[in-house]
Amino acid sequence: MKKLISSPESVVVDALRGMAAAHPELSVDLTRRIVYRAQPKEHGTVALVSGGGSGHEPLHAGFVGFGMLDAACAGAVFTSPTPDQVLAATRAVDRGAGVLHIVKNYTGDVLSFELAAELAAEARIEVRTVVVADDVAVTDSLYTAGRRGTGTTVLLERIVGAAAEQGFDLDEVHALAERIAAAGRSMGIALGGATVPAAGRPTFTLGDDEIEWGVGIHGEPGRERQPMGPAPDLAARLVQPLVGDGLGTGDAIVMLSGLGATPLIELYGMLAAITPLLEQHGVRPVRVLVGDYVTSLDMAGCLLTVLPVDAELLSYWDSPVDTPALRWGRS
Amino acid sequence: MKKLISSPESVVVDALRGMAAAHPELSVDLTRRIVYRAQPKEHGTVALVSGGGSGHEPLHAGFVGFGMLDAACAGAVFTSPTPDQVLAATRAVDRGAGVLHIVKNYTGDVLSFELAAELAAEARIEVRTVVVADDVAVTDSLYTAGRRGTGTTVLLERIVGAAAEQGFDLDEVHALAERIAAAGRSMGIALGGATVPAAGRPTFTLGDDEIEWGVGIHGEPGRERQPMGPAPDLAARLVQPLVGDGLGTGDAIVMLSGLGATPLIELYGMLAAITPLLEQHGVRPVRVLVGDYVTSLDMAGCLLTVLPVDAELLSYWDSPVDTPALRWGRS
Amino acid sequence: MTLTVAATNDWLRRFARSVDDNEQLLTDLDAAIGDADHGSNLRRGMLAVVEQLATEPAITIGDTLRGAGMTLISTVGGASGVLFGTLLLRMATLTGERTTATATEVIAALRDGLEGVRTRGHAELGDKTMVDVLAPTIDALDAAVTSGASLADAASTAAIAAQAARDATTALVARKGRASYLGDRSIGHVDPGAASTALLFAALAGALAEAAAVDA
Amino acid sequence: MTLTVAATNDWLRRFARSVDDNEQLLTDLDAAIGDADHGSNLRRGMLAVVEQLATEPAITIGDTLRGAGMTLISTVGGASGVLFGTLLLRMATLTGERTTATATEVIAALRDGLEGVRTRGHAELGDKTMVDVLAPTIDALDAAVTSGASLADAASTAAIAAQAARDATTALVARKGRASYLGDRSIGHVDPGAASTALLFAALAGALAEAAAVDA
Ligand SMILES: Nc1ncnc2c1ncn2[C@@H]1O[C@H](COP(=O)(O)OP(=O)(O)O)[C@@H](O)[C@H]1O
Ligand SMILES: Nc1ncnc2c1ncn2[C@@H]1O[C@H](COP(=O)(O)OP(=O)(O)O)[C@@H](O)[C@H]1O
Ligand SMILES: [Mg+2]
Ligand SMILES: [Mg+2]
Ligand SMILES: [Mg+2]
Ligand SMILES: [Mg+2]
Repeated sequence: MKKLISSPESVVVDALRGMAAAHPELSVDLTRRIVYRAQPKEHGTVALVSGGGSGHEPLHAGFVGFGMLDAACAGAVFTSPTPDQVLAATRAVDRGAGVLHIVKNYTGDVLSFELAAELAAEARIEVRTVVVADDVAVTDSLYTAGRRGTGTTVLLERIVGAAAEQGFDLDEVHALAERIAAAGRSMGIALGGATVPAAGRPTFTLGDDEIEWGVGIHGEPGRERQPMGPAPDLAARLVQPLVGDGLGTGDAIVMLSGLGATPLIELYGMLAAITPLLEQHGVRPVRVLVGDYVTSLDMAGCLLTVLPVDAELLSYWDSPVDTPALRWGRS
Repeated sequence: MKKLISSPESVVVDALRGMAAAHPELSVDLTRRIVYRAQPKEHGTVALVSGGGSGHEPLHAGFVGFGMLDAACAGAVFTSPTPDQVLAATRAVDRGAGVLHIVKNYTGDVLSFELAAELAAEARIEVRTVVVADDVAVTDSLYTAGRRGTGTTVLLERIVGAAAEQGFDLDEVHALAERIAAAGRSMGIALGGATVPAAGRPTFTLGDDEIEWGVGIHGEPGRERQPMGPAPDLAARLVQPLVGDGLGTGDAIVMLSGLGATPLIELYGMLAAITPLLEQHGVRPVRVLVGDYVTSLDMAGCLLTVLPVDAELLSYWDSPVDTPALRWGRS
Repeated sequence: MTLTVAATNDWLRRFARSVDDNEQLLTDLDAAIGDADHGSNLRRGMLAVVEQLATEPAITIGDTLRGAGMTLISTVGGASGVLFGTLLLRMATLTGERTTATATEVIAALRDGLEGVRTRGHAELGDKTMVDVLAPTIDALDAAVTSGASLADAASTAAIAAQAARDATTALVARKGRASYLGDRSIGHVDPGAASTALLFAALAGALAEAAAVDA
Repeated sequence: MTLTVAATNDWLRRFARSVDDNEQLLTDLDAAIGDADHGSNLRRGMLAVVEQLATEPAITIGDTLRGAGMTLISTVGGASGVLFGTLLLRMATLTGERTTATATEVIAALRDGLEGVRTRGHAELGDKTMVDVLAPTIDALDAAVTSGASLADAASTAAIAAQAARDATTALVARKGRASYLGDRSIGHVDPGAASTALLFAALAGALAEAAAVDA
């Protein structure tokens, strides 16, 4: 294992110290590992809390700021945050209008946020929870922990963050979040495993002619080992499962995220192969994000997320956002 | 070699097609491989043209837009653009006030831009050229092609782009560019080589306990092969050469760029180790960029760039910019 | 014989040591069908528990287990943190103010803990989780005690049953937790939480055997 | 004998074929001390030249070389594109409207081409660049012609000299181009541009030998 780190134990806190150094607009609690906006939002507006294992940067702390999250809890690498963290973040950001928990559907995350929500309720803080489970690679939801939460999380945080900023109440914010969670779909492929610092070895290794098809973002093997192929072929293997899973048509926000070790030149090339396939299926990418948004440490590969949108969702999307990893429209 | 590409031959055009699909605010000439703003700037303002080999994304095309470049010419992977490309871009963006060529100091790039400038002069377009040569890893400038141009290019494009937007004339724009080129310093390390698609193999391979110290951005080996170390130790090996090279003190813009295969969590951790060292030397990072800004295909490693700034430069830096890879302050 | 506060402390310390010794193994198991963190997760949590046992010793079994459970919940993260924590918290409720617990009380507490794990995690028997070790092992403990064994002897029988139950997870298809995403590809691997749960019972057997030896 | 338009075409075609055959070799040389693109750079350029020879045949040596030089400049990129292009453009100027060129005229054109490369690239002899093959090879051609050899024979002597000159770059420290960044680490490797320049002279020898055979 070769990484730019001090030690496997300190990797999360070191990264948070780096975030604090780079982004004075954030306030970083190094002890509890929570990242807040330095400038809390107005009283009477709904706050958004998310979080999850580390190793997915910029998710989630990179999306704290105006128009997105109010706080993000960083767990250990690939490990859900603890209920204490979530509770502390929830208490800190509540502006009297309640808090939305945005949870990726992994057992540990669900359990931690659930416990935290129970404790918050005891402290008379209204909490609603949306669980993102958008990974179509997981098909037998009945026989699994359900679909995994991946890329839709970013789009949801952005759109719902805009609505919260505009004064939506908790029920409205929650309903919007559920709507997005229901509509978004993701699918990922990996060209190699991820190396968890504490483990020191890649989670899996692949031959030069193999990929893992249908991976999540925790270095776990995917749904199937498949032969490697050229970009248009890989693009079809990403798009097909989305379309086959009841993906809506019409205007859509598309995100193609690298998984951590994939250069931008490859992502753009993949996008060029993906967009015509989407268009063939009646999906028109009206907003596109290409880059590292949801990563899996140093995994090579990419994750495609598609969220069909109407004019209303698009107007939230386009409204000002000001976070380290997503920023536009604010002067 | 395992890459998300169609073929080594098509990789640059495919990526440009992806840029066109993702960014309607850009206009992409696929034949000449030039990326323009879809909305050209006002008549009478100085235009900025840059370009270079592909494989450094988002450099340069990702920095085309309001407050930065007017056009970027994409060469083949790690290969300078041709004089024709540069000439075509120069002709297209000239708004009657002349054009600044921003060139990274590599023989091929310098020759191409030089030839293009000669041809532009024949076409009565005023061209000034700034050559960025900020890589302190190259010490014997007399016995080499001179220092390489790396990270300072981004900071220069941003600051000078702001000045051009504000109506500076060509001499002023050029003087400002020279000032930044003289002040910026960069230093990089690699944990592994880069694989050029057409070559199919990494440019060099390293043992698990080795790094290349003082690499450029073209997959070439660095100044010295050194033992791997923990982040604070690597940080010292990045900062020391900058400081030892007459780096100015006081306020500075700091950019820590991944080289293509380095996850953000590691970059933030490195930044946490770097900032105290800079502060020890009297350099105060007042603006910080962390992420992939200047890359070297799928190279693992990072590039540290420091540019001392005064209030004037900082005000250009902070003014609105709206490009795919750098965006703030514009509504 | 009964479970004392000292033996409870010893149990947790032994478990911590054994998690530390087996960190890489647990992580490797998790790397195969999960996300390669079970060893480091549990090690982090149990180190914190040991630290707490040293700095804030409790005087009842209930408080000892409650402290450990809370610490696991607040330091581990991951599915196993909340679930092991819940196990201990529920055991704490049942053992309450006691400073010693009889075999029957220990078994009842464990059963209640298991119930807590099931309620939180919704895992059924056969889903390839820690439940697949917890349930048969508690049954084995119960059966041994019922057939007249001392608590220490019953615990060592149970520890052997736990190992068998752990190994039996190899053949199962995971239906809960991260391993479930692998579907049939999860077959052929031991569940990491099953492995750590087996260590938990080995530690219990060790602590009770030592207590029995000191008694005698 | 003289250089004809047909032989000039043949020269460029042979060079293109040989670059194609040696693409990987040239790229590997560049991978060792440069940026792993010299083979693909030159291949791209020479394919375009061949295409152009087929679709827009020129009737003078000058136009043939000018067309090829412009094409290299506009398709290769990299240092070698402008430099090889300059070599051919300068040769074109000197051969001008001719349809045949004598040995002396060819040598003068090559010398002027070399001068162009030096002016653009500022490389001195010994800097480990294509100049280190161009200069001694032109000298060898000149010497052979002066001592009475036919142009074809002189070219084949020169091609051998070019190989020796290419190999001699191994011992040099690079002082220009990307390889210069390596300092002493550039020692022990053949300069990629030196290698392709040797191919250029081998192609010239081949074209002239064939023309001589046809003449005879
Ligand atoms: N729903 C569940 N019910 C019971 N046990 C579970 C459940 N989900 C996961 N587990 C247990 O947790 C273990 C994984 O723990 P750990 O790796 O620490 O957390 P995570 O899966 O969040 O990374 C699994 O091996 C399994 O035994
Ligand atoms: N200043 C120079 N003068 C003469 N030849 C040069 C100079 N710089 C580079 N070269 C030649 O160009 C070759 C490299 O060409 P190529 O790899 O195609 O371009 P680049 O170096 O831009 O990647 C070198 O091997 C060398 O022979
Ligand atoms: Mg985990
Ligand atoms: Mg090159
Ligand atoms: Mg795990
Ligand atoms: Mg080269």
